[in-house]
Amino acid sequence: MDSTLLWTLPGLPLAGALILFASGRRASRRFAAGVATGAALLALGVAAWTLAATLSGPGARIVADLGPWFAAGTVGARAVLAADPLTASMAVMVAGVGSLILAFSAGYMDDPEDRPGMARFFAAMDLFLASMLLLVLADDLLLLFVGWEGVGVCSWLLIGYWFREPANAAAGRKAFVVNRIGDAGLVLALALLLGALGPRATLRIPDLQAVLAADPGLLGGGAATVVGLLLLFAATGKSAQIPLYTWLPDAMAGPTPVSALIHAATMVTAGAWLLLRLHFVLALSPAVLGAVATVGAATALWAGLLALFPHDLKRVLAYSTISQLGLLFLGIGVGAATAAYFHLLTHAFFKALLFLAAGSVLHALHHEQDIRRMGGLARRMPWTGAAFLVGFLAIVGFPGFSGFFSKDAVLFAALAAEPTALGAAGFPLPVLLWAAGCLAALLTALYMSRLLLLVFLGRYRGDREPGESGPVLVAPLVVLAALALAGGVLDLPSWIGVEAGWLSSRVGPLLGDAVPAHHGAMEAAFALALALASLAVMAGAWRLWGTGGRGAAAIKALLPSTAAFLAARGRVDELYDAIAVRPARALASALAVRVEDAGVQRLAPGAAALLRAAGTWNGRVLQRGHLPDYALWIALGAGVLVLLAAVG
Amino acid sequence: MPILTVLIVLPALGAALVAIVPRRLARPTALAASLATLGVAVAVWARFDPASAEPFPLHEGPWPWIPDLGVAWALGLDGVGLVFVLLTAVVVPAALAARSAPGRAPAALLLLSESAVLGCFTALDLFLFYAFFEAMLLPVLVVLAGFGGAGRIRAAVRLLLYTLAGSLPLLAAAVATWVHHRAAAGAPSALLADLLSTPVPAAWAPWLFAAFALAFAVKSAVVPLHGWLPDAYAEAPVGAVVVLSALLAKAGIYGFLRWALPLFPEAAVRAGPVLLALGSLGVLYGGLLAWVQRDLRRVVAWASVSHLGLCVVGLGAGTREALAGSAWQAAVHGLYTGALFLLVGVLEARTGRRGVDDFGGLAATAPRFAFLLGLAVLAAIAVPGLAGFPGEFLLVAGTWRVAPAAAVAAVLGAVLGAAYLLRVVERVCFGRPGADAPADLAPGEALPVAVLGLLLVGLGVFAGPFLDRVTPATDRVAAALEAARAGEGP
Amino acid sequence: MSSIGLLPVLLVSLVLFTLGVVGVLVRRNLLVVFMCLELMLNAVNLAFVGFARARVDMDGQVAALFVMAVAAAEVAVGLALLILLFRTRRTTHLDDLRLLGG
Amino acid sequence: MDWTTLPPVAIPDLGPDLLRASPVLAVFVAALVVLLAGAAGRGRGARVATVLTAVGLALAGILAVPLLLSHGGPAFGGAARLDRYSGLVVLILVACTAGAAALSPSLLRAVDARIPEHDALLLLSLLGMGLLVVADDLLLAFVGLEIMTVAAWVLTALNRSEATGVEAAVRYFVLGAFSSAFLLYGVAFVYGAAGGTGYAEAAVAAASGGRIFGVGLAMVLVGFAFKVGAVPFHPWVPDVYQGAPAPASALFATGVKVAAFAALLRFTAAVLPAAGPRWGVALAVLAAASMLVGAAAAFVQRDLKRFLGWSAVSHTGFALVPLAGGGAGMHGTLVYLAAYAAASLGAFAVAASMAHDGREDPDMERLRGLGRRHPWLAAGFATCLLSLAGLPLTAGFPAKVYVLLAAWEGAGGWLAAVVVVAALAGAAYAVRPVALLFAEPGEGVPVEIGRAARGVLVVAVIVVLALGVMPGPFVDLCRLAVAELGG
Amino acid sequence: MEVALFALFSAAALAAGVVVVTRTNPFSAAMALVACLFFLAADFVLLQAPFVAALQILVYAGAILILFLFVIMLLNLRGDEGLSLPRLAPRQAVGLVLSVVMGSASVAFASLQVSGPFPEAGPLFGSADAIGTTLLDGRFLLALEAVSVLLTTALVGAVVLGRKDL
Repeated sequence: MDSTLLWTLPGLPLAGALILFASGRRASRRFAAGVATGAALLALGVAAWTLAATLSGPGARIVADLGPWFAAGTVGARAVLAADPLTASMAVMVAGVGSLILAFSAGYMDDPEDRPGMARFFAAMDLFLASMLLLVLADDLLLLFVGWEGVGVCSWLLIGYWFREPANAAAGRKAFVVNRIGDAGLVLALALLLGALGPRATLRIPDLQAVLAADPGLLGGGAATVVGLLLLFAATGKSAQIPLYTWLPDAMAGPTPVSALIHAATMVTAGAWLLLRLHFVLALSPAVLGAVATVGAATALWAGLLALFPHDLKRVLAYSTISQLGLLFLGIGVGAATAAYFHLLTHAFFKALLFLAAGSVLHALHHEQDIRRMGGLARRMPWTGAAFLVGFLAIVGFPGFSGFFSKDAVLFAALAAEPTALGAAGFPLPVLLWAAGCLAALLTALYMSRLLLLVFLGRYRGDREPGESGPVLVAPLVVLAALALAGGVLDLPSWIGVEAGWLSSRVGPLLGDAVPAHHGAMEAAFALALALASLAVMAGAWRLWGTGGRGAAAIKALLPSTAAFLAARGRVDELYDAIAVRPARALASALAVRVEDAGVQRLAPGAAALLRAAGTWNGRVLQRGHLPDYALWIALGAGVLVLLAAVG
Repeated sequence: MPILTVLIVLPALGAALVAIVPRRLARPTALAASLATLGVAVAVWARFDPASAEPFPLHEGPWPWIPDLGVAWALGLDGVGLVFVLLTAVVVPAALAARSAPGRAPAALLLLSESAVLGCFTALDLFLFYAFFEAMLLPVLVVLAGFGGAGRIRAAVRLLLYTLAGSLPLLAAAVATWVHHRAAAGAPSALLADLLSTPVPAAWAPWLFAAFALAFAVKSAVVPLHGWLPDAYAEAPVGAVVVLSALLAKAGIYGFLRWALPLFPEAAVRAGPVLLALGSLGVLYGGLLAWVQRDLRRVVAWASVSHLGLCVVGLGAGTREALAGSAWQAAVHGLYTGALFLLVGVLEARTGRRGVDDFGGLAATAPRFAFLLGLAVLAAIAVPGLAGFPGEFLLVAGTWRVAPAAAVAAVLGAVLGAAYLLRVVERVCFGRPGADAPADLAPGEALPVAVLGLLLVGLGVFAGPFLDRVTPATDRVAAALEAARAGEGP
Repeated sequence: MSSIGLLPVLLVSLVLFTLGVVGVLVRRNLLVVFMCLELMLNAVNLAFVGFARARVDMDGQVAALFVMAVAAAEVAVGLALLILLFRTRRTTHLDDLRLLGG
Repeated sequence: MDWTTLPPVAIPDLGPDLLRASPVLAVFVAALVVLLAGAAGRGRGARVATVLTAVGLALAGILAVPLLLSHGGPAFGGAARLDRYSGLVVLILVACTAGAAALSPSLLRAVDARIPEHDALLLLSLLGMGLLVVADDLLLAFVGLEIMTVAAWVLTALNRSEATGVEAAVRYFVLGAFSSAFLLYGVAFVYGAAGGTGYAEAAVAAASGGRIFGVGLAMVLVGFAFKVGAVPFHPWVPDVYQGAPAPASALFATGVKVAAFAALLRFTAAVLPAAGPRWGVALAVLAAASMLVGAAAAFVQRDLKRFLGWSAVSHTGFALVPLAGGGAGMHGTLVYLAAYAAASLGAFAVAASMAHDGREDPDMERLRGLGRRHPWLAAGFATCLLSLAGLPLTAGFPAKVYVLLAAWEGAGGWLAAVVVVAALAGAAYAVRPVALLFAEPGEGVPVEIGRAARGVLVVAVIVVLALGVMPGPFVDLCRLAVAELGG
Repeated sequence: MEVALFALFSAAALAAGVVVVTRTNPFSAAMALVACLFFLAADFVLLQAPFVAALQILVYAGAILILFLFVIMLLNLRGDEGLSLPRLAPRQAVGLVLSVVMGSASVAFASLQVSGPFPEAGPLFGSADAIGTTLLDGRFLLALEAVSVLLTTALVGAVVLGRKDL
């Protein structure tokens, strides 16, 4: 196959986007959705073909090099894409989920008021897909960065899609700016890499790996740790981890398909994707791995707690996303990159499913998002309810569903990790991480059960008469439900009897993972125990929020202040506002008033005043208009000159 | 044919023509002249041989100008000059297209300024350079003083005096360099090549460099020498602001690259930390101030301060990447700042207002405007794929090695940039449109901005060919600095 | 056999010149100031004549004649100005000249 | 020669010398004719005088050209040198006087002063300047100086109804005579040390370095420094420029200053190199003080003429710099003076247009808004002021370059630094009236610029721009001319 | 003998000079100036400059001083200066003393370079003949003509300033 064809992967959606941008307001919804979805589907085809090609033999790699992009000094950016089983499978996921969500959008975005914005919406979605595919396939870190920022831009555009509502636009800006903060870390990390590598500097991923493998000492003296931490920082921005996660809940202001595609399935995994691609850099510093794992576990736990309280359906899912991505980071940190990637894929399936199901509900309820005004929807929207149930079971890790396998793989890897490998010699960090992960899993069961119970079961509390969504909305749900259900086959664990999971064998080596050892019964026991515990939690949740349950009140009664704290999202936004935004703004205002207006802008008047003072003094003292004075100056001058003559 | 001379003379001829044609033909004549200049500039690009081993692949002269001083009309173009020349040739038509000030005088004056700017970017004789460097400001100053807003006189006076406060020391230092050369070589000359052949004594160099740097720093509004900028940008007619911000402010960066760094490499190396510190300061200071402005023009003005600070950081770092990045950033800054000021100018022309909070929802009522504004903003915040990115990345990468703190300041500036520029887009384009929302861009208004936008995209994607022409020139400067650094060590 | 010598002549001339200078500096009556200027010019003449004598050179004496002519010209215009001043301002007192300055 | 017997008297044939000095003679004849015509012409005297003045000046200018082209040499028994330098400077002086003469009719008519006498005095003053410039002998230079000065005194008081004019003339007279006495005393000492008053003899004496000569030199410099208006010998300058009628001030600012400088240049070129470096330093100090004091004082003025007076003080400082540096850069003084004179004349053209109701009223505020009514005139005036500030493309720019050059080569860095600071301050004050031009029109009686003033302004602007854009030929001329000095 | 006479005349001239400077009545000052000029003329004679001495008396005492007296009488000026010796501000006084002392001391110091008696001069030295010969030998011709122009200028100037019309 002609390797240049790889460029059609980002190229097709880009072309779609350009067509749609060009068509402007004239484009109808049908046309826009058609173009966008068509481009995505074509891309999916190419992606699948590419995946097949990369699987044709071990080590098969398709490289599409368009030559240098720009170069100066040691910086040499190349426009080069490469496909191997890792990137190709990711591309397939992106294109696939993307196609499904675009198809869903065609039905979802049917508000007549949105009619003029149709082209904009689908163009941005396509542009997003193009950026994401570029990010996935880029073989050069600067090219990756193009995709990385591209998805950020699209996210900004799409979160603020309904821009007439100022809050939406603000949410979009917040997402962009917080992402930029993370991006700063990435730029610095790349700069550091280039600087440290000196004459052998390269940002091409395989070359970088080769250079570092040949001489790990290039990143000695703590440089590896700094690079790793900067990369982690960058990843926390894109993947909504502590400390930069706050944008994601707000990002739910965007249309639901956007949330599904960008803020659940794809873009938010970009941070993890970066860490996966640069696993060899992280591996140089145990401390970084420990930090990644710790950030992941903490985020998983914290977001799980926060997910218990919102009344907004999508916000619960958003915190859920953050929590699940935390598990992913945990996996990467403990050296289970393959497991993390596995969870990335399954999460993409079930979280997209959950979001689309939620979208279906919102569509039916005319964008009523408050779960207190829902209930009993399973009977009125059976397909949607069933799809949501599949997603629910997958995310809580019901045995057999995709989430069960992937989550288990991550958690078990955490338990099995060596403290020294995490830079925490003598400290039982792995156990703590595992415990946190398990707790997060249980919290998942709790908050997801709350959603299921309050939205789909019980009694309908709203005042509209919702009915099942149309086939355009339901069909993608069905496909995604199937994937969420069966996604586990991608990497079945050894205790089930397979020799080695597909991912572990084909992708694992690319991620630096050895084919995992057979843990056998032990792993199975842990997995099933967790599943049982989750079931227990679900039962508890039934008592809290089930028919007649007084869940919220009960929790509040139990831990009033903590509950209030968590319900207020932990006041993290306020905290950031207080420690960063407001001081910075105060500083800016102070600079504007104290330094600029009172200082710099007075320089010129000050100099003028000085000159004026000198001139006035001259007029008052030297030249006050008194003739004998004048003669005196002349006589004095003459005296000095004569003295000069006489002393020589 | 002496194409560079033609390049310089053409706009001046155009200006003369504008002054004499019937009034209604003045604007078309001016536009035609500037477009003809653009054509010549493109021809210059075509003639420029990037593979040439000569420092200046295109050069003309020297033809004596003041023989007594050995001052000559000597022009030459290397990659750095080339991009600035192209920038000039592109921006001036756009500025002229902005229907900012009535009458023929502004158009003629802007053309005159274009002549001088082109001269400044091509002069290889120090005094010739100085003359152009100073002269390019005067027409703009007249436009500002004669056709600006309420505070125009104050702004113009301040601009002039700030400029002179910088350039008079430059003149003194230039003369000193010349004096030294005559003493060392026995014959008067102010040609760059000749001056390079007689390095000034180490005792003088720091002072002379400081004088050069002062002039260029004032021109490029390096904090804390930027006092002229906010008022000038706020008061001048749009066309003048575009020329001022997109072109004149670049002459400072260009001056560093062409004159200050090569002539005094040792001093430049020693002054590196100062430039780094001032540049970083500018990046953050400009960013923070842009963040709290209520006036659209002032936001863009302070953004300019911030982004030019970035260029100064690169100059201070002095590595190959950083210098290339500096040149690139300076050139591209001209494109997006020009676009931003043009867009703000349209709003002003429509409504007479330009507060950040005076508008809203233009994305609905004026989609063309919103699209172009968004594009320019994204380029300004260095989104990769657009033209701003290569410059910024090269700057950060090249600076990190020398001064990590400055690199951090640079990326922080980018973060701030996103904060304040996106705020502008949000306030202006998003939200509910007001009842008196201005109409969308007419095709005539959109075209110049669209051309700039197209260039921002094109240069972002096809950065290579342009950068490849720049790097030989910047590498030469970096090599001189490197040699100076090496010589300083033992 | 003249034994005066140049030094006494120069010193006398110097004292006379200084007297003139002091007079210009301290006197406020314009007319007296003019007279002091004449003192200075006479000191110049004494110096010229003294130097001429010391060098046995007639140029100095000729120069003294030129000085006299110049003095006459100056006095003519100066007194005309003084009269004009008196006609317009009714004063010849320097302290009354206060229109200009700064 | 011990004067026991009389030497033979051989009156030399002065014919050829007089022929070469014809421009000066032409001026003299013109002055007398103007005077007579003015006296005889009654009502039409003014117009006749103006025409005759123009003819005389044109004649003088034409007759000066051969001097410029010739090689020249000593004349009148060594009292004078009729050389290229004389030719060049006389041409500049004639131009300056012509400018002042062109400005006079309208202003003098406005303030009801006599034109024929004014023109005659202008011409006599020019005659003095010419003698001063060609003189190669201190005595002749002094007499020339006195002619110039006596005429200037009278010109200052010409508008006799103006109290400031008379007062200024009195001040000018007292201080002028005072400094003349110093100059003469100095000449006496130089004579005593050198045995003669010629520059060449002085140079010889300078080389032997006696104190008598030093004292003489110091006092001669005092006299010259007074005439050029260098600090601290400057206080008369602003007062006189303010008090005198604008055309007369224009002459003082241009012709008188150029002539004094040209004579000083001839004198220092001959004498200072032999007299030791201290005099260069002394002149440099005077230059620095003049630049700074003048600029600071000009910054606070409201009266345009007084403003230009202080500006003149400051520019004296600049023009002194090449002179102080000595050596190869000395022609910079001439370049500077030409640039200054042209721009100054343009500025005075405006100042001479500011009379109304029979009085001069050169309040700068009256310029407010001129740019709205007369953009081109305002632009021309602004060009002149900006040339004074030394901006490129105007004559002020090469002039500043030469000053800086001389500063570096002469006194060194400190003087260059002072030049920079003073130039900046100079720009600051020069910009003030320019800013007024472009401001919104204010109250006050608007200024109307008459036809003659416009003409002068236009010519001045053309000269300023020509010297700014193509300084080469003129600079070469100056260099050639100055190269003839210094023996 | 000559020395004694010179000392006498000089002392008298200086004393008259002091009177000129200190006298408040301009008429007295003018009279003192006349005296001073006469004594100086005597000094000139002693210095073998009889022609100059004669002109000193003719031009100065005869013409210039008469002008002064005319003006004094014309303007009816009496001792109306209003102060015996003017009040000087301390700053001015310091400047005055400083400049006078500095200048005079310097010149005096420089004058010390000359010493010894005058050389012998021929009998014609200082005579009208010698003056005439010197004036006509070429170097002074132009200056002489110039002086005539100067006097013309002064004449014109005085007339312009003094005319009654206007």
